[in-house]
Amino acid sequence: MRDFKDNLLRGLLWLSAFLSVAVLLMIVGFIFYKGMGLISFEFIFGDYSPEGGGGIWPMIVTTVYTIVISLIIATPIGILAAVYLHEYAKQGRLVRIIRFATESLTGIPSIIYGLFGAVFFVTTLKLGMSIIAASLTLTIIVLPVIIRTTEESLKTVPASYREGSLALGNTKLQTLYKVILPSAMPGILSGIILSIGRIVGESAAIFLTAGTVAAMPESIFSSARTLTVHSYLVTQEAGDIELAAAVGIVLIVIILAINFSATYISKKLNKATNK
Amino acid sequence: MNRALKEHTKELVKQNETGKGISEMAQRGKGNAKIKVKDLNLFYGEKQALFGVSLDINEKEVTALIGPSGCGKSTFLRTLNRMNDLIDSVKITGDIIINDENIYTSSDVIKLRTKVGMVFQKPNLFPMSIYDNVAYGPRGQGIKNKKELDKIVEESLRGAAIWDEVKDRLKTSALGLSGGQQQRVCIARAIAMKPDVILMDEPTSALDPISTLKVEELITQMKEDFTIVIVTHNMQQAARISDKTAFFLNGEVVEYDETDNIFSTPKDQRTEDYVTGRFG
Amino acid sequence: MNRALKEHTKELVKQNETGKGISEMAQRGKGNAKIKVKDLNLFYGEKQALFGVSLDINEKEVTALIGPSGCGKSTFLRTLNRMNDLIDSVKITGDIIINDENIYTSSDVIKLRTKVGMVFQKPNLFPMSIYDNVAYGPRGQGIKNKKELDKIVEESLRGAAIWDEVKDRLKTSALGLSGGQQQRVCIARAIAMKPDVILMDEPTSALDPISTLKVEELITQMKEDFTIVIVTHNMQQAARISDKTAFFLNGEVVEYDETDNIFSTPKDQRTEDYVTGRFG
Amino acid sequence: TNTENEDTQATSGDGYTLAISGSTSVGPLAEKLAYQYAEHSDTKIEINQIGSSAGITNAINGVSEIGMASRDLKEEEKASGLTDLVIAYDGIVVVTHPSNKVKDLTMEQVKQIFTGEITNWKEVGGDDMEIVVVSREDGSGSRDAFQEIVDYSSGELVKSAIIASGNGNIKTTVANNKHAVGFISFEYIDESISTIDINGAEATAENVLAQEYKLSRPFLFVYKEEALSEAGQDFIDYILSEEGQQIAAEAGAIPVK
Amino acid sequence: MSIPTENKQTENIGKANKRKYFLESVSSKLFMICALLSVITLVLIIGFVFYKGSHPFVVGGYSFIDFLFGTDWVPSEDKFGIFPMIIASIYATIGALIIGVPIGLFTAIFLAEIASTRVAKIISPAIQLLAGIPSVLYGVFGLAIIVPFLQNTFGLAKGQSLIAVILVLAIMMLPTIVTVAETAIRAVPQSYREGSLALGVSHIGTIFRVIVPAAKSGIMTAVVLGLGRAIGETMAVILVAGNSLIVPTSLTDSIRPLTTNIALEMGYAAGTHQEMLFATGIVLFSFILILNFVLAKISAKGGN
Ligand SMILES: Nc1ncnc2c1ncn2[C@@H]1O[C@H](COP(=O)(O)OP(=O)(O)OP(=O)(O)O)[C@@H](O)[C@H]1O
Ligand SMILES: Nc1ncnc2c1ncn2[C@@H]1O[C@H](COP(=O)(O)OP(=O)(O)OP(=O)(O)O)[C@@H](O)[C@H]1O
Ligand SMILES: [Mg+2]
Ligand SMILES: [Mg+2]
Repeated sequence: MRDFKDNLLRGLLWLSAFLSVAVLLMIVGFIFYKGMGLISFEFIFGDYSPEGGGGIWPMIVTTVYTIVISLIIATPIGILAAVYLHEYAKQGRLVRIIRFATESLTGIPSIIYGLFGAVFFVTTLKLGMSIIAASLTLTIIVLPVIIRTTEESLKTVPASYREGSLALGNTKLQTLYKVILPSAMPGILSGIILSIGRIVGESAAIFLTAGTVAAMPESIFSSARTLTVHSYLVTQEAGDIELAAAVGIVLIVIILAINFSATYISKKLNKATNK
Repeated sequence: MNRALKEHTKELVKQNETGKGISEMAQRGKGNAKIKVKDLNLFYGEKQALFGVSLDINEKEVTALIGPSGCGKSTFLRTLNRMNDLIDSVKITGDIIINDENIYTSSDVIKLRTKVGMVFQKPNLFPMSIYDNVAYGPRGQGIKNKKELDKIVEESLRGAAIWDEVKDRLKTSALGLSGGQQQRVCIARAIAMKPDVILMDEPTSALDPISTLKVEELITQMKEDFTIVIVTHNMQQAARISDKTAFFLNGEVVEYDETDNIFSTPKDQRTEDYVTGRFG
Repeated sequence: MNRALKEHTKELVKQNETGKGISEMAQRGKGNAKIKVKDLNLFYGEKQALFGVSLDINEKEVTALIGPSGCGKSTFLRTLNRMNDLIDSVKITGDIIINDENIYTSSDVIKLRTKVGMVFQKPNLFPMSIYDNVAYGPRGQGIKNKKELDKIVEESLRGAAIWDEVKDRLKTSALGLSGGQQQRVCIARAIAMKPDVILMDEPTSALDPISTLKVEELITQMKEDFTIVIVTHNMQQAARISDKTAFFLNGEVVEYDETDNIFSTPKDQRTEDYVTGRFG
Repeated sequence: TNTENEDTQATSGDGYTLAISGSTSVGPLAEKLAYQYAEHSDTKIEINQIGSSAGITNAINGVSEIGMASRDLKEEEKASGLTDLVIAYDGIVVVTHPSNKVKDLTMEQVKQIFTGEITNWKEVGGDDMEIVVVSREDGSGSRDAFQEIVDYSSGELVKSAIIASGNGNIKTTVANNKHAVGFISFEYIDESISTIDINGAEATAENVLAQEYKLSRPFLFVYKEEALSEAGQDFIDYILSEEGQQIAAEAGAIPVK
Repeated sequence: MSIPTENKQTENIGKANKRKYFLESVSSKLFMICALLSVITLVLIIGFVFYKGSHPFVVGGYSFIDFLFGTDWVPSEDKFGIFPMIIASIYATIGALIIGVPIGLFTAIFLAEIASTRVAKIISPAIQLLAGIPSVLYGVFGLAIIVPFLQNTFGLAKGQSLIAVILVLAIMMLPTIVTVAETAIRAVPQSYREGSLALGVSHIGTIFRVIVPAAKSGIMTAVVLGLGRAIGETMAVILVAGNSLIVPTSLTDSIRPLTTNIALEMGYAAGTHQEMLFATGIVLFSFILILNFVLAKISAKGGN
């Protein structure tokens, strides 16, 4: 009976993993099947042309801009907020409120973020439709993801590390950046990778704040079009699935590159830890 | 407990004097009160763990804390460097004066902790290299010079009787060491801070006899410079290395006296019961 | 090491025979070989940790493993219930036969582990209530009946000399206990499985002397029913409770014999050096 | 760039950015026009396709100089002082799956299909197959125009209709479903769908101009007269010029003249 | 060590410590501000949505009850009832949870506990990759593969349906749930694993009796974040939902969830219509808050 239950559960584990991988392969396969035909040097590095047949280089640049700016703002704020919640705050009402707020932010549809960003950053703060307005909106979107994942990984840092460091006359701050954050790094990193995914995959919040201008942005105050917005527009208006999928391929490559470098960096950082 | 075991414990305890004699520490003059604890009460939330503890700990002596499991030895030890501050629910009343300063009214807890080092019950090395673990404290104090750090690391590791075992792998992770090795690196890490007072919470409970003896020898040497407070379950260890011994029971100090007196002529019946194994 | 300490160690060791006599276990007849280990080699990746270990462990006896820190005692112990399987890099050659079955060719490692219980060096209770911790193993065996479980839990906790301390808080988290209390609950958890063989890795290193004596008494009782293998750094403990003792050094068994012989007339110079503290 | 601050300084020529935003239907045409216009002027033109309403709002509060709309202005929008200008017309065509045998319908049949009175293709000469109606979202310019011309109201639209956002989504939906019928702009016609003649008239620009094919709607530029820069005026003039209208025609839209 | 130097050293430490305490208090305040930012933005966003969304009811004389329970949504005829969408959202969310959470968690467990390191090292990043694929492409995938599949398999006139939405959302939740839960499971101390195995409990038993409960908090986070993704998702859903305004009665009915309604019409909406879309946002908010609340309750019950 126990063996049966074990085997059943084991079977379910394998089945789930199989399903997840199958879905992964199907989606990636679908995107490559549909889009591979369009991929060429000209497509990736060429300038956009409204007549068709142009490239997507401006969108690639814009996408990289939004990723970098959003992360530069969101990562430190998110990590520090999590640090406050887990390491500094007394576990009371304030913390509960902050937690609840963070959690609720994760469930808000991106279109609402987009509308909010359009009113707050674009109009009220007079940033105009621009990469920076979109990046700030994206910052709000990924903040909860970073806070939550960082908090979780802080929880896994043994209390004995904190005690050991404090007992050596180190301040909380020193303890934080010398011991706690390095040990929590893998978890934080997976949060950042998830955030990159969210940023890259976002469309509604971006086209309402950065717009859809299909030209090379001159600065972060320019209105511009990201890859995802591009694939959204071509799907929605032209129904051009091949083009959308080709953009998807480029995105997959970008994400892969980012993930690999993130993992590589964390390995470098944690050499002593992992060895 | 059966008779045989009781007698056996007595045997163990008798052995004190011998150990004491051998460890060459009998004729040292009495130090001054380095640490004065007055009427200390400690609560974990509602639950009181220490009840009116008062005792003076002498400078450059070894003070041992003994008592059954759960009696509050670790808790008491951790009040001396304010390690209990980390637990939100802890409430403390009473005074602890170290170097003529009330550590709970003075706010410089960093200075306190650089002056009062600690070695914990379970080894708690950081997930970094052995070298970095030992250099951790000095670096926190702003020592950056590589030569100086090298020197401190080597001295401290030698001091903790582990240098030979790790000298070729200083740059590898400290977590790859065995439990015993880890604990000795923890001791090295504490020594590296050159503190005034060193608190040790069963520092040798994970060590083999050889390392234990080395550490005991080390403690004996260290008291030339440091004031040492040690929690131990090993009564022979207390007898061998300590000058004074405090017997804790249910959060109270039942008896505090010269180690010799505690083991040979305890005043309190409960102390006698405990050290002769008649207790519980 | 200085002379004084060496002599002191000898003193400690002499005390063996007394301990042995007292604990009333001298006249027990010899058991059969319950566990047969033949030419066991173990590698952590490239690094060899055990070198051709061969020894037979008798049924219903206590076998002690001693040796300096890092010599492979824990590693050896963990091969007996295939706990090392968890570490990917571990490679093992040689045979271990328990109950006439080669545990590395038979694939039922679960059965093996229900028959061969284990208590670890550091207490490792689960983050659940004390009751659930102790009932964990029996539940895994399909025991659902509340009465039966209650009985097992109580017996096991009594057996581990912790019942009185925890009986009023069975349903509270086990992680709130002190280190010593936790370790005793770990022992209770192992006992609850009623195994054939119990492996203990320095089970008393976190305990106070009273609890230690209780546990030792318990071990003495338990060997009526169980085969016990215990790693200890405390040579007196080995002397007091074990029938046979194996001395490990750098991954090899230097000497394995009746405990009396190991401590009184060791055949190998290194054994003598170690048990008399002349080592290292 | 934020034009609001800049249009007081330079209103044409080098470095001036003309911000246009609005309808995703007008957007592609405006992009093409701007692309050709770049040969005539150094004015940089930013076109954001964010929907008619957002474009109109932007034109009202000055985020964009010109808004693009594929629907008529609402009362309150007119009240805030916007001018609207038709830059081209857009033909709307009813489409089905290529395998569908039905190739022409009367306006009345179209109405009955979209209001759910006719639910099977056999009722209009096709196979015995349920009809799946695909419409645009409420508020969409195409849908407003389509409903007005076919003469049914949003409330009458069959409830189970699939609502797709954008021409592309309607096209993809219809192209993947034998049962489906929808409507899209002329410029998106291709071989993945089949087009339907209405009252015998084929969906071509000529037929629209000749008033034989009724389904069309205006493409609008909206702006505040007083906020319109020289560059903006110049671009509008270009669009209405012969060359501009020629480009519109090539892009699949129907010229105003 | 001579006495004068010792004094000097003590003094130096004193000075250095002053700086440290200053840094300490500045940093702790900075950290608090960072933490409060999320509260501030939430308040701003809620304020914004409520300000816009309450307007028709406060000023325009519309009835909120009619809004909630009305079944007709015809903005051009001034009819705003979102009851079908509420039902659709509830069904779609629950359905996605039922399918996505177990598969996601089991996959996470598989990767952390059963798969070999090598396999996990390939699959985990690949699954994280899924998180970055734009939702539009999930929609297109749904439209091109799932919708026709459903249509053919069940002989439907249209594949755009509740079940299609559920499948797409479940797929979209996977990367978040798998990644976060896997991290949490990997963080469970080895000693728990050893303790349980040494008691003769099977590997599977150990996983479900000790490891998963010990990772509970991380797993809850995974579910909350995954759920957030499912509720907040619009672009993919628009493509496969059908967006019909009917109260769904079967898995094959096409539906219009609340989010889709907002995203679908916001581009063209103006005036009261737009405000009503914000009001839809308010309902959605309440929906999210209730769900978070329930989840928090569940996780509190499951533990301790
Ligand atoms: N963080 C805590 N919260 C609540 N109670 C605690 C906490 N830490 C310890 N206690 C309780 O305080 C009492 C004293 O514990 P302490 O750890 O000081 O004992 P100890 O003498 O060091 O025991 P041992 O010899 O087993 O280490 C015990 O009853 C213990 O259960
Ligand atoms: N997981 C591991 N990977 C690599 N080496 C290991 C591992 N575990 C132990 N070792 C090494 O194997 C040797 C034997 O270790 P083991 O833990 O068995 O020693 P021990 O005799 O139990 O020591 P102690 O008395 O300190 O507990 C040591 O050199 C140790 O560093
Ligand atoms: Mg303690
Ligand atoms: Mg060991």
